[in-house]
Amino acid sequence: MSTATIEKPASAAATDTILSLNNIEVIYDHVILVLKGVSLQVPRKGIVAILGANGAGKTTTLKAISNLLKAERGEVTKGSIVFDGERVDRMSPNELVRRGCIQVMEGRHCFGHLSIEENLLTGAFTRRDGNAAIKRDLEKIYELFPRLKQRRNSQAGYTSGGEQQMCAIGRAMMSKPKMILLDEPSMGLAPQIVEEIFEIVRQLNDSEGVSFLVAEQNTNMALRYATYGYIMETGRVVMDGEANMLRENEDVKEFYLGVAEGDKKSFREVKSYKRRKRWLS
Amino acid sequence: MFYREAGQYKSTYAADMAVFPLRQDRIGIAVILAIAFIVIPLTGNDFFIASVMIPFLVLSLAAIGLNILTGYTGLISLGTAAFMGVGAYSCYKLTTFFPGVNIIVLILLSGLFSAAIGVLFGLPSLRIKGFYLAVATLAAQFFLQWAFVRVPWLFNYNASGAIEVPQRTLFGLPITGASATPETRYFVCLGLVVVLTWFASNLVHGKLGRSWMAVRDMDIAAELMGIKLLNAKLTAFAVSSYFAGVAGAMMIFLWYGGGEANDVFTIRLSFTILFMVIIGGLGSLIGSFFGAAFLSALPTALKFGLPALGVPIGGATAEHVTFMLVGALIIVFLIVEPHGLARLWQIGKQKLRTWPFPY
Amino acid sequence: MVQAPDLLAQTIWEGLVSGVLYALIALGFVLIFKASGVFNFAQGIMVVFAALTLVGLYEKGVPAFLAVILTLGVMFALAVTIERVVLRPLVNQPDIILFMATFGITYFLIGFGEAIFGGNPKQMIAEQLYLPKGAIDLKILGGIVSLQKIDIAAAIIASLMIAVLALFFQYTRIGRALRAVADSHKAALSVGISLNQIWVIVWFTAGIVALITGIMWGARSDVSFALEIVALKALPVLILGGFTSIPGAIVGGLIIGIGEKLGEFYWGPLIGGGIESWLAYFIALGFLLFRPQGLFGDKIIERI
Amino acid sequence: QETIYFSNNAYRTGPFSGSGIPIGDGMRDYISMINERDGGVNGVKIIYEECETGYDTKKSIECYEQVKSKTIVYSPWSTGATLAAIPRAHVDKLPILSMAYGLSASADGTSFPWVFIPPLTYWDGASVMVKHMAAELGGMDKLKGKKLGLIHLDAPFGKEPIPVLENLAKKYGFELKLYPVAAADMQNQGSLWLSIRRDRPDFLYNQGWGAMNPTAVKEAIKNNFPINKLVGVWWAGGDDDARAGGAEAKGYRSLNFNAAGQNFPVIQDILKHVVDKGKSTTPKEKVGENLYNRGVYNSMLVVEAIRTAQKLTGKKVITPEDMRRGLENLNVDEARLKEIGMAGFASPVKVSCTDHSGHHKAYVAEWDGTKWTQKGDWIEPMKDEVRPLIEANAKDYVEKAGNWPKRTEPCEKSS
Amino acid sequence: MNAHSMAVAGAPVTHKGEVLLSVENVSLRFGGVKAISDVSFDIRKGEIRAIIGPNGAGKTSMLNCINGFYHPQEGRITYKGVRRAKVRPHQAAAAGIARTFQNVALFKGMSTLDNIMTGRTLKMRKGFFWQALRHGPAMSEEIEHRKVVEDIIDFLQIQHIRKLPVGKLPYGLQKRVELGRALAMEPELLLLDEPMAGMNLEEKEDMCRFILDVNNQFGTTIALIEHDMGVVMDLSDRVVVLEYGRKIADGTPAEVKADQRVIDAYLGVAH
Ligand SMILES: Nc1ncnc2c1ncn2[C@@H]1O[C@H](COP(=O)(O)OP(=O)(O)OP(=O)(O)O)[C@@H](O)[C@H]1O
Ligand SMILES: Nc1ncnc2c1ncn2[C@@H]1O[C@H](COP(=O)(O)OP(=O)(O)OP(=O)(O)O)[C@@H](O)[C@H]1O
Ligand SMILES: [Mg+2]
Ligand SMILES: [Mg+2]
Repeated sequence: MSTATIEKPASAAATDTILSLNNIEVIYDHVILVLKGVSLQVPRKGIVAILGANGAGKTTTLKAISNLLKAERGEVTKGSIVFDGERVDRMSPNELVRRGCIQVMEGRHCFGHLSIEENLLTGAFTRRDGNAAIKRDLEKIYELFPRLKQRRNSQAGYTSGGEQQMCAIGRAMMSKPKMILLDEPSMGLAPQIVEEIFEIVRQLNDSEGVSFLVAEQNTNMALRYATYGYIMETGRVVMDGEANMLRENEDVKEFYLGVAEGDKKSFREVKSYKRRKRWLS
Repeated sequence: MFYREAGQYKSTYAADMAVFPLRQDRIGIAVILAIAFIVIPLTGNDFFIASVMIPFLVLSLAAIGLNILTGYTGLISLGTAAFMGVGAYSCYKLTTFFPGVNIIVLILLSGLFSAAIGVLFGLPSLRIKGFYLAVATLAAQFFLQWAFVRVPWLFNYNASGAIEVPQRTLFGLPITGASATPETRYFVCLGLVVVLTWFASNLVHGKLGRSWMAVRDMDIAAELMGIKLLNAKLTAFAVSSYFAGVAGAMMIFLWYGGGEANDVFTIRLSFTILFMVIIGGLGSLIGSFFGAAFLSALPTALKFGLPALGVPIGGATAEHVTFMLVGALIIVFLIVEPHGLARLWQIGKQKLRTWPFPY
Repeated sequence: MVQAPDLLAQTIWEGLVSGVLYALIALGFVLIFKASGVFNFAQGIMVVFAALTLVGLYEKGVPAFLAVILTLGVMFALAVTIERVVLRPLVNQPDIILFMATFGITYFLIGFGEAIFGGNPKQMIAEQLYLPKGAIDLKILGGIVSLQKIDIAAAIIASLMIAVLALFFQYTRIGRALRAVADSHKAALSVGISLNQIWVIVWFTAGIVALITGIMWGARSDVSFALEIVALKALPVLILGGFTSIPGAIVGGLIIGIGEKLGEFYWGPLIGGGIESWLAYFIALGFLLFRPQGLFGDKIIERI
Repeated sequence: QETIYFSNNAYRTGPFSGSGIPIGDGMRDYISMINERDGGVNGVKIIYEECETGYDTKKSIECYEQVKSKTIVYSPWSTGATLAAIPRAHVDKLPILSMAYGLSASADGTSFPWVFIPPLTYWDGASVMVKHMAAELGGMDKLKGKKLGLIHLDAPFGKEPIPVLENLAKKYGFELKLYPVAAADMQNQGSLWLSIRRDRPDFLYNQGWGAMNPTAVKEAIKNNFPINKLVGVWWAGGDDDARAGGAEAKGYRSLNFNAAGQNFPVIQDILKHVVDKGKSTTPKEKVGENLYNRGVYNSMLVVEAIRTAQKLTGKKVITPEDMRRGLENLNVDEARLKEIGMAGFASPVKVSCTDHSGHHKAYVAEWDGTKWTQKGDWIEPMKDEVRPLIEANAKDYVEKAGNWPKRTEPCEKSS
Repeated sequence: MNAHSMAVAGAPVTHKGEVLLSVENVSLRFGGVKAISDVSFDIRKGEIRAIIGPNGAGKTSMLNCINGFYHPQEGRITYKGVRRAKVRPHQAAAAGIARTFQNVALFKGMSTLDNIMTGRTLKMRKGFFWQALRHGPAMSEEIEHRKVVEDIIDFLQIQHIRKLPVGKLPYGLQKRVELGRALAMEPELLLLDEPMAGMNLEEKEDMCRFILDVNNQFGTTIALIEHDMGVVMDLSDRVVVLEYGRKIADGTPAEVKADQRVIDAYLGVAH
């Protein structure tokens, strides 16, 4: 099933990239250096995954792209970010969304006091193509997430963790983006839904040619659907390559896929805490 | 490079839990105290001591009180001035009932009364949250202010309707009343503020302080940790109002030397103190001092300083300029560091640590 | 208790009127709070500022209605400046910080305003704006109940504005965005809502409300910096009605207005009068104990 | 060139600047006029400076600390400031001139050697009001059974008249009704005036301040209360206070102890030597307004006191101590008033060693729609009513204060 | 584990057996929404009990009922043999029920250390005035509890973030601190709501380790909500499955995994 995506020739990606980060550096609060020179490319119509441990800097990277850093008193001090042929690192988030690049933030940020439906509608804020179109897309979202349709009129703040996650993703899709930055989409979702979400990602990618940059802990899933992957650690990209290539890599296998020497071992067997040495540091 | 904790290892938890674990900090505090107790009295002129330092100290104490409530426990109060008033009036009554007892003792006692009132008006905090809680404290503000005018017993039926501060002495030299010199009043204020600040810092570093902060950061979780919300909130109100009360008593007895509530303990004062706490840094004791310095000492300094510096403005214009400057500065500082001057201070130290490297 | 029914009627009328006038002030706060979660301490001084600009311009010889237009222009400029200089750099900061910032604005405006207009009180140009004068005296209930025309006008204007704004917030795209911003700056940014644009809109609207408030209150006494004090009156109204509710402002206003007038009129004398200053807060407190988020405020969401 | 330094607490900013500005202008212009016209007092130029308080007691205290070592007299310009300054002044030996405001009890010179409160106190004012009421009704005996309402700021300043009025009410058998106005409700007197409509008092005395006064005038008109039965204390007699009421305010009254208007030699001199020469920021039309003239009057007291002090001590440049003697022996009689171009501008003022006020005459001014005019002639306060109260309260004050400094300053033979 | 942390363990190690907590016919509604309807199951001493189910099934709500944050309209919850009507959260805490949260609910303004110290609040007894002085008894008490907390910190291997404010820690670490805070209460029943959400494999393995150790060595009973089937199947002794607030299965991992309804409702393509 995963073969479908691997078909996508990497060469094409190389020729036509929709997003590229060149050696960016991010500092929070003027003192905390978090990203130490990160570069990555996302091919048009590509699905790229960022993998890495907690605190590696995945979220920060995505925020750097979507320019949400300022809101957290972080700033890009070095490097450049190019989206769709123009530099965006000084651009305000809403301009970026207008240009078709939207982020789904980590840990479900819904508008608690708005109903699920209103949440989805705010997603279409930047759209100018009339209510009819918006209504249509709204229905589409409800098809994808029937659970949301059931809770459409209840305040988002009271819905369950998973429901909020769906709401957040649906809301992003409402803006008809060229590219979506997904931060930990699978977090807190039932396995089934996780599958569905990634299937949706693929659909959008195939049918509407939306590109994706996915920060994901669920490496299995991520590498199954992505064409290309970057592995980050403590603010640096330590490894990157074609998804299938990464899947074959021994280290990745052991540390991220948990399929050392072929067979997956039970969590009970894990006797000692792993404190292995990293690629670098 | 100057500011390194490197090489300072804590062998005991006690040492690690000290309020100032770093040697540099301890030295810093020592220096500040030295300046406060020795340098200022020696060098400062009457005007500086009476109109800059004493107000600064008194308001700092009030700010600390409010900070405990708003900064540490996350309960907004717009009634600080009223609670200060309670302190002032109860102190006045105490002086009339117990003329023999030392005034400092009475000042410290008068805090208890405002603590009691504070708890009373704190009760709604169990049900009411956020800005809405302000209403309870506002009720306190306006009701008490009204009572201060309406109950002549409170000001001993003085025709002036105001508190008239009697002379009281310590070791023979007067510390209240007109003949008390600014220096003596200053020393009394300083002493009280230092001691009370020490108590405050002990409290916020202990179990009580942790419960307060827990309630502030996430009351639901706090309750699930077994913290009783009512207790936590009411203790916060009590302690906070105690500090306010003492500050109020000091304000009338050691600073104004007489006055009446409608004139002194107004809603404006309540707001001013709240803003001192915010600009200084919510949940930071040092911040309270910074805040007081910023909103009390700075305007005075500007007003009398600008003309002195030869800026050719006087009277009203100076006042206008002062207002605009202070307003602008508030905004500037907030933009530079929203978490208040205290945080700015920390970041400064941070940079010193890594100096000369940027980070 | 009701030995003089005409006075009772008059009292209630007075209550209604001041209720409406409180609501006007409260409205300014609500707008900004709803759309950015900011409690705008500067609303009071904005009222003074707007009124002074209007009168000041008129005294400079600008015809009344042109003066109104120009004043609106000034308020717009003010909104833009505040957004640029204050709000934009403070995006996504805790509400209390923005609250503090508005205090900075207040301080600045006080100094600035007095520097320009001077401190001496001015007369509101009510006639020139064709606001009705005089009163309608109803001979009823064995006495006369006199309704000031200007109060009636105030009531009508206020009700209209509130109705319009309420609809706007509930049913328009911008309105939805405004509420979203109030909920979470970060999330709002991430879906591409332009906070800058939103803020200019609300602060300008608040400016308009401030102007109207200034005219109405100014007509009652005179236009001076003392008017700022009146803004405090909005606090119990706000809290009672709910910070986030526009209808709340008017309902809260009426309850407080009538409540405190009746209270002062009938029970005031028993305890020496002047209780109006705090009665309002106790009324609000009473209601809050049953509805902690105010009568119409959004429920505080507690979920883990 | 010898000089004398005089600092005045001005409040040209803040919610009360409406009255602060004309008063400040009047005080400043008179001094400038003296300097311009006569080259100062006996050749000694007076350096006049203002310390801005915004009518805020905290700032007033700052101002006191700032000027106490320089100025020859402290003029607090607010009740709060006066109260705070009185104890200090007795230690720093700095005279306070609180002209018809401040602590009424301080009129007792034996207890308060350093405080002066000419030409009369709020208590005198209250008694004048009662006399006026009687005059209107046609005789003291007519007071019986009448109703006097007191609208007052709900603060010590506002409550000042109450003791005197209560005594007089008992004595003459009229009823006293109190209508307090909270500071926060100064512009919001709706319910208060409802109570007035209910009680239907025959007269209203307004011990009001700031924005409270124009509001009161408007409310009176609105509730069609006979405007000429509403009488304000002298601080409720600002031109702006009355103007707020528009045409209907014609007939509004207020107590006064200085004349309004420009047609007095002294005012003409100010125009000639100061305003027309562009040596003042005062707009010409404001010169002669009631509060402006009151500022002039206050400065006149200062200047005359300096003169007296110079005469007594034979010095030209005087110290605060000398100034105290000057104030204590102040005696501006009709003749003197004429000399300084103030005939008919004010009634004679005399202060004595024991009596630091003088309890001098005041008159009732009436607003004719554009300006204040004198209504009826000058009225003597009921000194015999007021004086005992003053002594009693002074005694009370001194006792409570603990060891209040005994008066050591000798009285002049002359007084 | 070293001696200290054994000391931490309040409850003695007991063999799994007697029922610690039993939920009987509990129903919970929010207006129209039926979050839980007529669910019954029990938790035995010392076992690891997993609660799984699709999103919005009512898992979190169930935990909320157990520690008194929600109050079910019907049914009863019996803990340690006593049935408690309308228990308040802090009572539940006092009775030895600790909890971690789905969306991390740490005290953001406080350091890791202080966060975990709050877990000790119930155990600290010294009065107000000693605290104000911060000497003598109060201090020694602080120290004593600080020791315990340090053990937990070592145990969870978060020494390096001891003094950092938790607000800005990466998600995974926050979850770990939260676990520490719960452990500091020395609970008998530990409720974990998706402790491994947003963690990568390595971290999940660590987390599993912690959970197992707590369970083995302190004999703490654990109720676990988790969406990672691998984890659930490996760790838990028994699993209860909810869907739309109803219980659709209850049994050993093996049984549950085999259950067709569970597969349809939740697991989807069986792994
Ligand atoms: N607002 C902030 N201020 C200071 N430091 C921050 C801030 N946000 C994140 N950090 C730090 O930046 C580093 C990277 O955080 P980030 O959230 O990008 O990691 P991550 O890969 O997304 O981790 P996770 O998988 O847990 O989401 C962490 O060490 C974190 O402590
Ligand atoms: N306080 C509340 N008010 C209204 N509805 C609520 C409330 N709490 C929960 N619900 C609803 O009850 C249902 C169950 O919520 P719950 O959080 O228990 O689901 P869950 O099993 O935890 O799902 P997830 O795995 O996504 O966390 C959801 O549909 C939710 O919308
Ligand atoms: Mg992340
Ligand atoms: Mg859940």
